[in-house]
Amino acid sequence: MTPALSLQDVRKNFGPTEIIRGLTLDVMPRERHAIIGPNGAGKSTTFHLISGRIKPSSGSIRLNGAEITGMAPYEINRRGLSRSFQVTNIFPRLSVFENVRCGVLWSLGYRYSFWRFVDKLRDANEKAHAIVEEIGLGARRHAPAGILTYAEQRALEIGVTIAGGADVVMLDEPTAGMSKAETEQAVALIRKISEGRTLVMVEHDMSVVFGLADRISVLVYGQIIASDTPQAIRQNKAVREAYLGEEAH
Amino acid sequence: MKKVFAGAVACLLLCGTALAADPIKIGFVDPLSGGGATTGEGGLKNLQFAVDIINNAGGLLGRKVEIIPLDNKVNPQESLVQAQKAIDQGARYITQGQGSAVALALTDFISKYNERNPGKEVLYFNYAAVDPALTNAKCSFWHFRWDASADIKMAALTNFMKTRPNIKKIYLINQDYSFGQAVRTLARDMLKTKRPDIEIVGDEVHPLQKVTDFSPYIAKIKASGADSVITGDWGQDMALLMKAGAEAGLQVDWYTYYAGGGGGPTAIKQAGLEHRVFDIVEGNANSAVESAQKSEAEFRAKYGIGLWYPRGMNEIAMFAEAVKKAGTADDVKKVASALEGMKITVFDGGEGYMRKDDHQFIQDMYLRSFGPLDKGAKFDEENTGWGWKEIARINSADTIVPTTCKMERPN
Amino acid sequence: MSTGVKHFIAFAALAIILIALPKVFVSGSAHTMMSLMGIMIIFALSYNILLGQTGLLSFGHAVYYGLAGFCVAHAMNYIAREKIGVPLPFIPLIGAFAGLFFGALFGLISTRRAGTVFSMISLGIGELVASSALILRSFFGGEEGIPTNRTKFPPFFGYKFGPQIEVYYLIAFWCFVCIALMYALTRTPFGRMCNAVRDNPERAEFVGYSTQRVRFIAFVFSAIFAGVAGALATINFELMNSQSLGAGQSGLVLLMTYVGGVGHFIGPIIGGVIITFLQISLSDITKAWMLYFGLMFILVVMFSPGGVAGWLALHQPLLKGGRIFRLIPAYALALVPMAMLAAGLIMTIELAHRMLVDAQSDGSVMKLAGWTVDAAKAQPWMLAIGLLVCGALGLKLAWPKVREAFAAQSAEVAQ
Amino acid sequence: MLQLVTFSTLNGVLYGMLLFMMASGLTLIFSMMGVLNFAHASFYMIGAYFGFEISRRIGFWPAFFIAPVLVGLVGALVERFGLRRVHKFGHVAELLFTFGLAFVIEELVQMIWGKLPVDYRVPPSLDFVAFRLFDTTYPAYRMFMLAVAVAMFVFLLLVLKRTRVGLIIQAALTHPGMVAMLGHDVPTVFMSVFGVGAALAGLAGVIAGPALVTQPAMAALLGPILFVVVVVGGLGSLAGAFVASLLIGLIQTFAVAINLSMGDVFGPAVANAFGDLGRVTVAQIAPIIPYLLLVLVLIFKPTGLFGNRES
Repeated sequence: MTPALSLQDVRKNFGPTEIIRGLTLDVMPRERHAIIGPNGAGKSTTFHLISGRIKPSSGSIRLNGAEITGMAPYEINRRGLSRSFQVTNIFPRLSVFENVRCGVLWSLGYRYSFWRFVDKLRDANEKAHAIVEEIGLGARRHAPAGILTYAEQRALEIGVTIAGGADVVMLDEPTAGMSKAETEQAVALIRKISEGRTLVMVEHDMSVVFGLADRISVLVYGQIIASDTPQAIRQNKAVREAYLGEEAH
Repeated sequence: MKKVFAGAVACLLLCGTALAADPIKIGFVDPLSGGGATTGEGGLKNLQFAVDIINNAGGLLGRKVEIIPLDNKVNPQESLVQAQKAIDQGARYITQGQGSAVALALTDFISKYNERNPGKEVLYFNYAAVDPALTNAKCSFWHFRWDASADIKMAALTNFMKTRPNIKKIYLINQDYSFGQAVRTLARDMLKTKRPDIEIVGDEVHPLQKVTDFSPYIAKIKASGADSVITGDWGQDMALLMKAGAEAGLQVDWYTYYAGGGGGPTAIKQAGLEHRVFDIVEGNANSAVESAQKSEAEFRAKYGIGLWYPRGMNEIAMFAEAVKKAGTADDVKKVASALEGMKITVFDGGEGYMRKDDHQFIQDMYLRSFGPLDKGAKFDEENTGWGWKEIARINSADTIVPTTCKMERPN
Repeated sequence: MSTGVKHFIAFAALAIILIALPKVFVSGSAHTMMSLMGIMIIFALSYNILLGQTGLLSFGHAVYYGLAGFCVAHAMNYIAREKIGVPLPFIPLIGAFAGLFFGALFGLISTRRAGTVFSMISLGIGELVASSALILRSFFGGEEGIPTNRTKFPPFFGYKFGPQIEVYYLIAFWCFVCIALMYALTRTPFGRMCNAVRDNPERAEFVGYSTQRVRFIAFVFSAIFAGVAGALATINFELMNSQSLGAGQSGLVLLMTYVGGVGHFIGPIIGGVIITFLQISLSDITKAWMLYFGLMFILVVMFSPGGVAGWLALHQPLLKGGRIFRLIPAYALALVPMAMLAAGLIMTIELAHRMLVDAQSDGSVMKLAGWTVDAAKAQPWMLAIGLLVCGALGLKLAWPKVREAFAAQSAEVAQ
Repeated sequence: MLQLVTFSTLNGVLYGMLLFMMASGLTLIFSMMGVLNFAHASFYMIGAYFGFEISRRIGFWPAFFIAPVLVGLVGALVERFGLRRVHKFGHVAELLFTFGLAFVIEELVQMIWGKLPVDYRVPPSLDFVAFRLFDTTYPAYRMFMLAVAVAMFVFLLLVLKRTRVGLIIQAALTHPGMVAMLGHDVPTVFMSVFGVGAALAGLAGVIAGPALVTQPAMAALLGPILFVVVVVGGLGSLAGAFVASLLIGLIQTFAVAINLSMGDVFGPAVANAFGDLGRVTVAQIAPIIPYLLLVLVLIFKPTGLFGNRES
């Protein structure tokens, strides 16, 4: 089976320092895959490389078997990969509904069209509506995104990310900074939206990681040192030494 | 907001209904704010001074003459709006002078306006825009010009240069727009016939009012070995050019159109170019007839600036004469016909007439140089202690250039 | 009421206003001014496609207005000369095409980047085109420009478009059409993505949109409508000259749009009307009008960055909630010191202007709002400074009350 | 020819250094505060007028020292009571604020000192011929301007490389946003930077005033060129600003000396095909070459010659 996402010996250096040092990773379709690792291991950089925000220095990245290395973010997005951001990254002056609808438009083929009214696009509006309900922001649909609470913005972030119907969804620390109750809600949401999709996430909260992920990859100093089921990762000696050992309080 | 609109409503209604027939109104459309305001204000005061003389003598046909000042910001399009405002306020005469671009726009506008509004025609008096086109290719029955056009001035200037054998090499430097280009072509053509022995060692145009440092240009003039420079530059370009020339120790004679303009005298004095800068004008206060000198002194006492536009005095005097002759100020066709060919005694002395063929005023011209005031000379410029001295008087007959104007006269 | 009905009412009202205005303001200069307002409304709205909707600050928008104007002037002269049977009302389409062409040409260069780089390229292109206008004389006609004649066209239902009133209706028609089209544009998928790119260009890339492409298309649209405005200007003045594509005109459209308000569709319409009116009339009242323009701009930037429209929009919920009248006491309280402050400021400027600029030639006695005062005496200055200080202090005291009242009423409406 | 080259080089370097005196302040302000100050050339103009006013009362040398300090104070006040207020509305608002400010300053200068050039002269102590080359003289005052500009450049370099303040500024140049984290009193730092930048422009004005004409349009004439310098050099790069200043100074000066048109190079046939464009000489378009350069640089290297930041 072709991996949904495949990285082969990806490297990235900023000046003389190499941040990603020969990263190789396969994510299978319909898999929930978590990337963990200590601070500064290069998790966010990996996300940026995959989603096209920065270009790798060398190596190859494939999406469903097709080469996407060095493409612009929008090109990668159009091929079915969508991501969220660690720092909330939405359209602050647009309403919640508009935010999600912006995420929907391209995938429904409306592209740059300026000859039809956006309010008359039944499919886009219905889809956006459904997603707004799904992420639990139905009551806030007309509020400008900039005035939402933090947890609401995080939910909206996920909503915008999945709106385009991408089959590979990448979430960057979706529960960071949330209270316990909020985290539980978020996990439920992630579980719901990741059904039938490939999910790649970076997460620090180990309960979230081990509760959600089918497989876990451990990133240390720009390399994947292990990639396996949660069960196996827990047992993995190298991981325990390099990572969990420090974190096991 | 509301206030503004209330004001707007009030103004528009008032402006619309203001058709008071009493005074004879002249719309003055020139810059009254921004960079061009100094010359615009000078023109306004000049004309106001002339109008006051008429009003103090009882007005025209028992009516007062009133000038409506309107600020056109030296913008041709804006000028048309302001001209329309003047017309709405009852003005049948528009006067303007600063900038040939505005003049061409206005003459075009007024021709069309008169064609579209028969019976409500408007005349256009031009006191300073010198583009030859205004009395040639684009001449109009409704336009009259009291300033000598660029070709007349060049004819006068070259007639003087003819008498100066020490001129051997000439450098032309002008602003890169139609007037500057006209000066450059005229100089070349006229020198070729009048002084074929003079070598033109440089012919430069520079961007209009955009150069901050003229020293590179001066270096070129210097390298060319020129002994004289002809320039139509005005305003800051003129001042900067003089300054850079003096700094580099450039020893040449400057033959100019507008060295006398605002800031020019200061720059010449600073540069120490004693009697090396010449300009060509239609009147020189220091050597004018007594009546003109008296008016000049009066004007200076009243306004603190020189009477820059003696032609403005001619304009208003002839206008008054024409209205009297026509017996009406409202039928401007009659006034225009009265003006055609009219002869008067020029403000600064001598005879002058409005040429019928193209509505160009013809009079004696004067070549002046700038330096420390002679004994008996009364007027200095910009408080420099230096003033203009008449070098030569060029007879009106020697300034005449043929016109290509084919005037269309209304029936 | 559904949105469709609301829009219908709004546009019907707009049409009625446009038709009725010349019957209310009947003088020739009023017609001239309203024609100009119509042109400037289109121009400012086209600018807001960039600034308000896509977040692109351009310092060279007049380039498209002016270049289209020149193309139209040449086209008009050509059509008149060759006696091609195109009636005048269709001419603005030529302007639109010219705008499209130059917008696409310069847009390719300038929309590759957003932010400061975009602003600087627009400044560079603006200077370049404006300077070239004086060099390339055969196309731009030197500084006197290209004159044309709007009456040399086949009559359109009997109209020759000589009189200003007929030109007004021509402009009003196109103004209506352009307002409708530009409003419609904001409600299309593309229009929404412009807002998205303005708000967060990075995220827009991650939902599948090329921000560069969005900017480019927005730029081209903006140039098209600027082209229509330029064409109407050529028809109106029967003249296009190089000042119309210079930095001054670009600054003017920025001023109009910003003072009107960039955050709302109606903002540039308000701005176009106010600024055009002031530009033509203010110079009749005071010679320091440019200073007032500059100060007004700074004050709007400092105290009401949403412009007039933003300020009005702030009150909309209160108006809907029927509580706007509750603000009257607080506003009346603030209005007194505000008026004092304004009066003091205006008086100071006028007195200073008199003393510094005119006193030498015209004496220090002047008329101020009907009163004759001597600017060389101490009393008027003391009055002016007194008004200024009292106004400022009073406003400082009164303003918290206004805020309080506003907050209280807003809170009640929200409930 | 040699004469022309020598003097063009001298004039070009001088003009370039003058530009750099202003561009350095503009760059500092931009790097630290993210504001592209449209009113920067206005401070240059204020400097020239203050210089004029002080030197006609007390003399040129006091003016030389006092005027820049006063301009710096004006700049600090503008930052404190204007720009700081606008800061919260974002960079566009800040830019527009300075845009309006430039307008108001020009109007005020016109009101106070009139629309005509003022008589701001070279001080007698510097009013002599520095040297003579091929019978062309070079004024001492221009050499003095050059010396001041170079001295200021050296001073700036020393401050940046050798002092603590310099380190903070350098940190801000490379990592905008870092300053806030250094724990310094950010508003005061901003105010000082804006003040110092204005003072540098003021100094340029004081010394340029007598050589070029001191008049209300001087800011508007120079302002756009200044932007060209900092953008071409690379926003936020002092080295870039330096190189671009000299580059533009030299290009503009030398272009004036070239009388070539397309017709001269490719023959009249080609020139006629281009119409007006074919007949225009390089000298004629000298003052618009910087803008051409700006557009070209931004097309091929949007970050400028030395820059690495885009906004």
